[in-house]
Amino acid sequence: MVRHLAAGLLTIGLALAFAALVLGYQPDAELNRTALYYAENTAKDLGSQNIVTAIVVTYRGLDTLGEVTVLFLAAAIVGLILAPGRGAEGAGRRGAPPPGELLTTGSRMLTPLILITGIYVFVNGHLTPGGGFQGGAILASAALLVLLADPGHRFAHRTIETIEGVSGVAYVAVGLLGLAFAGGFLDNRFLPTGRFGALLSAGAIPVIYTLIGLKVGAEFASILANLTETEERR
Amino acid sequence: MTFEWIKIPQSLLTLFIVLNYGLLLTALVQKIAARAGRRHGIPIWQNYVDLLKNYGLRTNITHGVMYYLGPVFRLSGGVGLLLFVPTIYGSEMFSNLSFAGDLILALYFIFFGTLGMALGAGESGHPHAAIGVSRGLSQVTAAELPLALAVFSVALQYHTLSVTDIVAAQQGGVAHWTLVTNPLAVVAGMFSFLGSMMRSPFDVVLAPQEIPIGPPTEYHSSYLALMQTNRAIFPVAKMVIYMNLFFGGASSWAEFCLKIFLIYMVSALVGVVFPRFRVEQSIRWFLTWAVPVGVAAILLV
Amino acid sequence: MVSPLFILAIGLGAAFGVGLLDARSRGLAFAITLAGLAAMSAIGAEWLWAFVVDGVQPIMVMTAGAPPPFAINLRMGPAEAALVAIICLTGLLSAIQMREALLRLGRRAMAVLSIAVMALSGIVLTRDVFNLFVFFELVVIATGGLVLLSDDPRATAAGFKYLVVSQVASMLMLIGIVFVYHAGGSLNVDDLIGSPAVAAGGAAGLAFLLLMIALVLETKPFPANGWALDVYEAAHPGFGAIFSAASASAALYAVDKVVGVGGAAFLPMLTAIGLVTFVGANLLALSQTVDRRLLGYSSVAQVGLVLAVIGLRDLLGERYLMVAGGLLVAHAVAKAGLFWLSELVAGRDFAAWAALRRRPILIFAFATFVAMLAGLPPFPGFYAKWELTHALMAQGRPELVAAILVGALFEAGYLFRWFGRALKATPPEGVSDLPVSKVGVVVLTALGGWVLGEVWGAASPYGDVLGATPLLVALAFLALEPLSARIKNTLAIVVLVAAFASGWPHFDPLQLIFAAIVLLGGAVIFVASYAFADGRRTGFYPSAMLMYAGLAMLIVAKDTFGFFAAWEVLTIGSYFLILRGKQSEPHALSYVVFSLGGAFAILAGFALAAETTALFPIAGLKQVAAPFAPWVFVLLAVGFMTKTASIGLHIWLPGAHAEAETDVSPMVSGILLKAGLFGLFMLLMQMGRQSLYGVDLTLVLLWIGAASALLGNLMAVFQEDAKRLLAYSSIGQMGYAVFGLALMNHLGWLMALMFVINHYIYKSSLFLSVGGVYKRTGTREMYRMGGLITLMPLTFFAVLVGIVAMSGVPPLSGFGGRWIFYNAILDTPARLPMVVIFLSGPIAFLYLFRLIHTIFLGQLKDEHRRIREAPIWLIAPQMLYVAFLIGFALFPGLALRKVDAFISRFIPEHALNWDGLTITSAYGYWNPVSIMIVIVVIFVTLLAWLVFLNRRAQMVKQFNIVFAAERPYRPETTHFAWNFFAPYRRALGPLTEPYFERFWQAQTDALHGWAGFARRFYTGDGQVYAFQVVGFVVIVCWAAMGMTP
Amino acid sequence: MSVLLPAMTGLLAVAMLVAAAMTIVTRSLPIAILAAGAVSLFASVLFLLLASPDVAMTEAAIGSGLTTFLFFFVLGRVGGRDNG
Amino acid sequence: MITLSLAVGFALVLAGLYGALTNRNILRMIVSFTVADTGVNIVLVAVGWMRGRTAPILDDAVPIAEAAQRIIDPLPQALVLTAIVIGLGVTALMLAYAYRLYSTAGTLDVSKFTELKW
Repeated sequence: MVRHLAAGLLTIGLALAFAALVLGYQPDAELNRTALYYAENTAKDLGSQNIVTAIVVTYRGLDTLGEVTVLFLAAAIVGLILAPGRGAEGAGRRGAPPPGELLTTGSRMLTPLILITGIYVFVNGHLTPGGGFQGGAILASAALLVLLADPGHRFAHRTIETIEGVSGVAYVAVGLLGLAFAGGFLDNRFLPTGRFGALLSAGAIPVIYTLIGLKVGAEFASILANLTETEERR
Repeated sequence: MTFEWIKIPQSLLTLFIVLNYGLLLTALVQKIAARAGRRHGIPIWQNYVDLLKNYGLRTNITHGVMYYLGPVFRLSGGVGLLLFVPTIYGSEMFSNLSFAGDLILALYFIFFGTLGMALGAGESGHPHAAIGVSRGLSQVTAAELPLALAVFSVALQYHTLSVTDIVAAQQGGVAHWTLVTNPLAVVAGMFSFLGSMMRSPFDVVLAPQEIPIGPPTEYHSSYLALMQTNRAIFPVAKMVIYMNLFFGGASSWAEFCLKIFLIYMVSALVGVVFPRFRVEQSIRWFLTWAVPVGVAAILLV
Repeated sequence: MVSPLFILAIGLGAAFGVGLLDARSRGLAFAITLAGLAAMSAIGAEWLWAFVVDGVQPIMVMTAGAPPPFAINLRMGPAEAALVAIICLTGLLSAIQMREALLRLGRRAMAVLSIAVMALSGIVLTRDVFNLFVFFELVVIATGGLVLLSDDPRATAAGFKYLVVSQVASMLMLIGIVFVYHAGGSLNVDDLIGSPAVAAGGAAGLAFLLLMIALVLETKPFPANGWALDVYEAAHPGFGAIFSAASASAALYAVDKVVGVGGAAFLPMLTAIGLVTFVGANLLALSQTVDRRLLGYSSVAQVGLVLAVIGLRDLLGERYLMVAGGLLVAHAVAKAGLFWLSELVAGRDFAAWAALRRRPILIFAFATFVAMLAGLPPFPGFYAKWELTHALMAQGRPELVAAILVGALFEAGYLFRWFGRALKATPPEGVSDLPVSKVGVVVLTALGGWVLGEVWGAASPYGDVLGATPLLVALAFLALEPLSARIKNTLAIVVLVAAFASGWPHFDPLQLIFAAIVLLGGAVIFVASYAFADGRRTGFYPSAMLMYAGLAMLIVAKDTFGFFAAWEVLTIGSYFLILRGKQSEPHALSYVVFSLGGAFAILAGFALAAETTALFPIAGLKQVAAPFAPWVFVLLAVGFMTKTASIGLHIWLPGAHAEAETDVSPMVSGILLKAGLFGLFMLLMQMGRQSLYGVDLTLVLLWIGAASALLGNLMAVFQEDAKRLLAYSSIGQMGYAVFGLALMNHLGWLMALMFVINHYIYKSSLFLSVGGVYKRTGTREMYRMGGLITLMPLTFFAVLVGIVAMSGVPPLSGFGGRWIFYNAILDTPARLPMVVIFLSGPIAFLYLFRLIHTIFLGQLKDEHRRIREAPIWLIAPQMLYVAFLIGFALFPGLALRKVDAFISRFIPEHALNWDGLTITSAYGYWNPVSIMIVIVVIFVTLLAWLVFLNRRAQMVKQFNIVFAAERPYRPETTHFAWNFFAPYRRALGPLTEPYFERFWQAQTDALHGWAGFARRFYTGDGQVYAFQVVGFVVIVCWAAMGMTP
Repeated sequence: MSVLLPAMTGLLAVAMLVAAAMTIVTRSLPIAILAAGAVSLFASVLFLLLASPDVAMTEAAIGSGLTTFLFFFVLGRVGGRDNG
Repeated sequence: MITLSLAVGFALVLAGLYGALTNRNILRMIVSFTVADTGVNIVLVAVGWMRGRTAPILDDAVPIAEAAQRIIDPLPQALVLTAIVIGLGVTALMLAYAYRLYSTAGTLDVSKFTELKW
């Protein structure tokens, strides 16, 4: 009981601080310096329709690189943690009920569709909302569907890791290309920015987003694979 | 204050006079104490007889080097103390070897004999000797404090440490004696004198019944003879210091003998009346009675 | 110059590349990781070299081709280069240390490690606030992963607690960032520092506050860092090094970068948090028993101190980089080294570290790291601590200085307790083979520490401690360790004599006396060391020479920095010396804690005196302004009195001197105590009389001296152990010397100087004699000995002359001291202390007699019948001392005349005049030669008379005594030695109750009790830690909000 | 049109708070996880109202989709009973 | 509209924290943390919103010329994108830890893992 009381007290303390923040907050009427620069220069410099993608991929490319590394780390460490608990082939099947007829046929039909939508999402990252992360997540949901349909399915770890490794190294290479040929590390202008709004426009942004999509998809898949292959602990 | 060769025979003369006077004086006081206890007492010349007997004995045993040197230290302590202090004021002849050091030399030279005696007794290996030494040292150090305070007070009063200057300052009648001008110092000094004379209240060190005669237990024959010679000279030498500091010094041998006798009678009278103290009682007595008087002497000089 | 971006690119490339390799090629993967880390540290080092040596200007690295506020940019300046170099090097060396764990866990763990190091370098380099957040998250996750490297099952729970707490921190950081962005309009730190909106306060101020609190949480502040301590304890020591050295440095630099954004509002809060962390963590570390958890507490404390320094950056001005850098570098190198060292030790308690004794090089490394942490010269921490205290005192912030010094004392306490336990405990069995690579890493780090000491020395405006030749000579002895002890001993003597000869012409008389005692006296005592010079005696000569180097530098020190550096060098040298004794560990610890406490008091005193002048000459103490002068006097006097063991600060001395080795005791007792006296001399000469609140401080000093003399001598009388008796007697003698100094008149100082000489001679001689007896009889208990005069005549003679001199009996030099003393006290107004001093004089006589009686006279025990005389090497110095005593007794003018003239420059009246053989003062006269002649003549004539009488005396057997016709069967029954002065104890016993031991014991018990109670605060429950973190956030929020309106 | 947005946000806000309260209060763990998924779903709709489609898609795909799945998977592995 | 979204965001954060601090089960703590993460994300996005403006996508509906007056601040959205993915990464890691703790200690009660203390 004391814990609830103390936690309540602390929450109220924080609430007062946050309330001060909220009350003191005046929304800007005009875009501030940084946002104004992005609004005017993205189309002109980078040729990308979706300003958020431009910021995520190029202007704050280092953040995204760091964040992809976060996922890579998470996948690696989850693999490290769950490695000792790896169960024998098909261990996952014992407890779960056999997948229904509807699930198996539906998954066989839907998986390619989901894959295509995923690829569409991260290829058109610079044109429409969405991008590498969202596309990667969709690819992962495709893998998820396959797992639900056939719990014992063993993913080929080698392929997942090679995709992950190759796209990671490629991403860094693209960054270095930007450093060598264009303005700085992760600059996308070493490729032509092309016609505004076309598929192959905005320099290397689509290339980078594709790599990110593949990498994120592979990482989520490896996390899911590691999770399914663990022993069931009662 | 320079050294001439004539000083040597003159000091020997003083030494001879004081030796005889000491032997007679100790025997006399012994006799008075006996008479106070309605006993006949020893004959006056008894000390001479003992001395001759002990020097005459031929003995051939020793307990080791330090045991051998013990009496030598003891006697040279007594003789040295006597010679470092001028006995007769005014006469160049009897100022002995006082050119070598002042009052502090005398004060610290007392320890020379005590140290030698203690080392000799220790070497003898007799437990009674060791116990006697431990008691003796404890008592002497406690008795030392009031004397140091008294001496310090006198030095402050006369602004000098040289014994001859102190005596000079006290000349011209009793009114100028330190006894009158600085009574507290004298009282403290006399308290300390009682402690160092090994007489009744403070004589547990040589207690004949408890630990047969303390430190000199193992000494006999010629060693004992040397000690007895010292037993005659040392008290007189100490009393010379007290006389010079507190009672205006002596300008002639007659005055010297009278004053020494009277000072000796102070400890004899006290000795006869009071029972024996244990060592911690005597230490506590000095610290509770003698020291405050000494401190008062320093503060009020 | 390679672009700093490559540091990030290499880190990522290595991680992803390792992912590509197949599972089996782990060796290759490990090689790639090492290569990557090496390349990154090479780049960092290259940049550092460019900045420091070639003076290149800091550069801004752009990414994504857009100007900074709109894209992320990195900055590479000297600070960043240094930190990146440290981080990558620690990562590289830790990778080597964690080789087995990495190979066991495979490629993924290596990838995580290289990403962790990359992320930490990112934190240091990036100038973008959100980018900082991303790199912090990377570090959090990487730490979560690397914690698993440890084979300790509790590591998972520690990792989970860490993740929970970092979730809270990252949430706060995000909220802080977005609102700071809203107010400032940009995410770039340099932009935000410029914008007034954030510094204006209100909502934006609160946002900045949240961001700062989140960053401060990363540096593990005191109340909210239970999670960090668990990670330190459970993680692999290799990772522990990264966590404490690298990630702490990165987090601190992040705080340093971002704190500018909010203007000066948050700085005092930062200092408060830092100081609370420093003192609190050090206090709690007192009650730790597991070594890695103790290292955790210690690194949290050091980080807290650097945090406090960051809070004082505007106060420190341009010295800020050197101070913060010094503390940070010292912490990083020492902690990393200690963590790697803990990997080589099997057990986790302090005693298990005794296994390091098999490799002396590791003990050297351990000592270097402990010295670096405790801020001892010649390491960076020393310069940093010096400048920090001076800057704080100049700004009038003594309470901060007090807090820092108290914390540093706690730290020194538990570090030296650990070091002492490691050196003295019995090493666990079983030979653990220490792999060469791991030992190499540790030794490399230790050497790195020394190089950094040199770098900081060269850069410090106060002078380079490592540059001082005496110190270099002492360190050279380290290199000579493989030689045989005999050669080293000769070398040591030659060095000391050469040092005296070279310094001799330009010493002033005072320095001449102290130099003679330290250098020539030291050489004489080294002669006695030949008796123990079998085999190599590792560790003895470097420590001894270190102590002598400190003393030599102390004597010629011109400015306060040189003086203080010398003081700490001699303290640490003497600590190592004392620690060599068999049961000396607890006493050595109390010695080092008291000495360092004293040293810190001196540091505070010098800082108060110096105020704004950088290099403060010692002569400058004269012109210290009125309001501070008494405080400077008190601080310095207390500092020096810890070394002269005045009463109250004396409890370390008996144990330290008694338990030290036979030839170390005279060094420590005869020479080391003089350093305290030299200090007091310098202090009184410069500052003269001072009074505080109407109380004349020299009078207080007088009373302390008198009390020390009385109680020191009194306690000596009742000791049963010979060396303890001599140790307490040293306290008494030092009390005399302090009393003499405090008299503030010509003869008082002359007496003190005479005591300095006399005390050295007879105390060294007595310690060597007792040492000789101990070597032969194997015991120091006096009642177990007895009757050795026949078997060890020479030792007896030396002791006899020693005690005659010491007790002040006329013929010998002790009497000279007493005579000058008497003349000195005649013309001082204060009279009461005389009473105490007069009592302590004769008491000295008591214990001296007890020493000689119980050992040499009385009954010879059966087991000692066949012992031989002490070794010739011990006898020779004693005979030298006897000769010198007699020589000094005859011609005191030899040494004292010049000094008398020198002192009259300060206090002219009542000088002595030395014409002819008689020395006359204002009151009395003293003719040493004639006294000697008269006494010798009388003595010889009487001896001849007795020899004539007793020509054929022969030695009689032992038990031939008048014992009521009985024959005592056992010597023990008739050797009266035990409780020798029983009546004295009954009379004055209560005075010798160990009040001060009980007082100090009560202090340490209170500290330990409080530490034991307070550490229960960390219950180990992850949720409670989250509570504490949120509570910390709320408290700091309201405290800061309260401050800014 | 202008009144529709605040009304919709208000509705979503209430829904989210109720779902959040559910996660904390419910006895059974699966309900709590579902409630968290619901919170994430409502959040993605709110993002749409706040004119940020990218974030909405991400929140939907990752926030409610993958996170909930991860929780159920671990819950499955850990025995489902609420032994906390 | 803005203050409402901010309020909801902060409310979710507080609810998440309260849940994390009071529930003993590790999984419930992680769930509460995800709710708190979502709350933070809402706050982040809400800060960038401006009244009467549209999403920062320059298609035919929003020509380049009047972009500066028509779109809201794109930067917070970019930050949130990263924040969400990082949130997932940390949650996945904590879940793996929870699984490991359960498999070694057999319980999910956070107060049972207190070997490392004091």
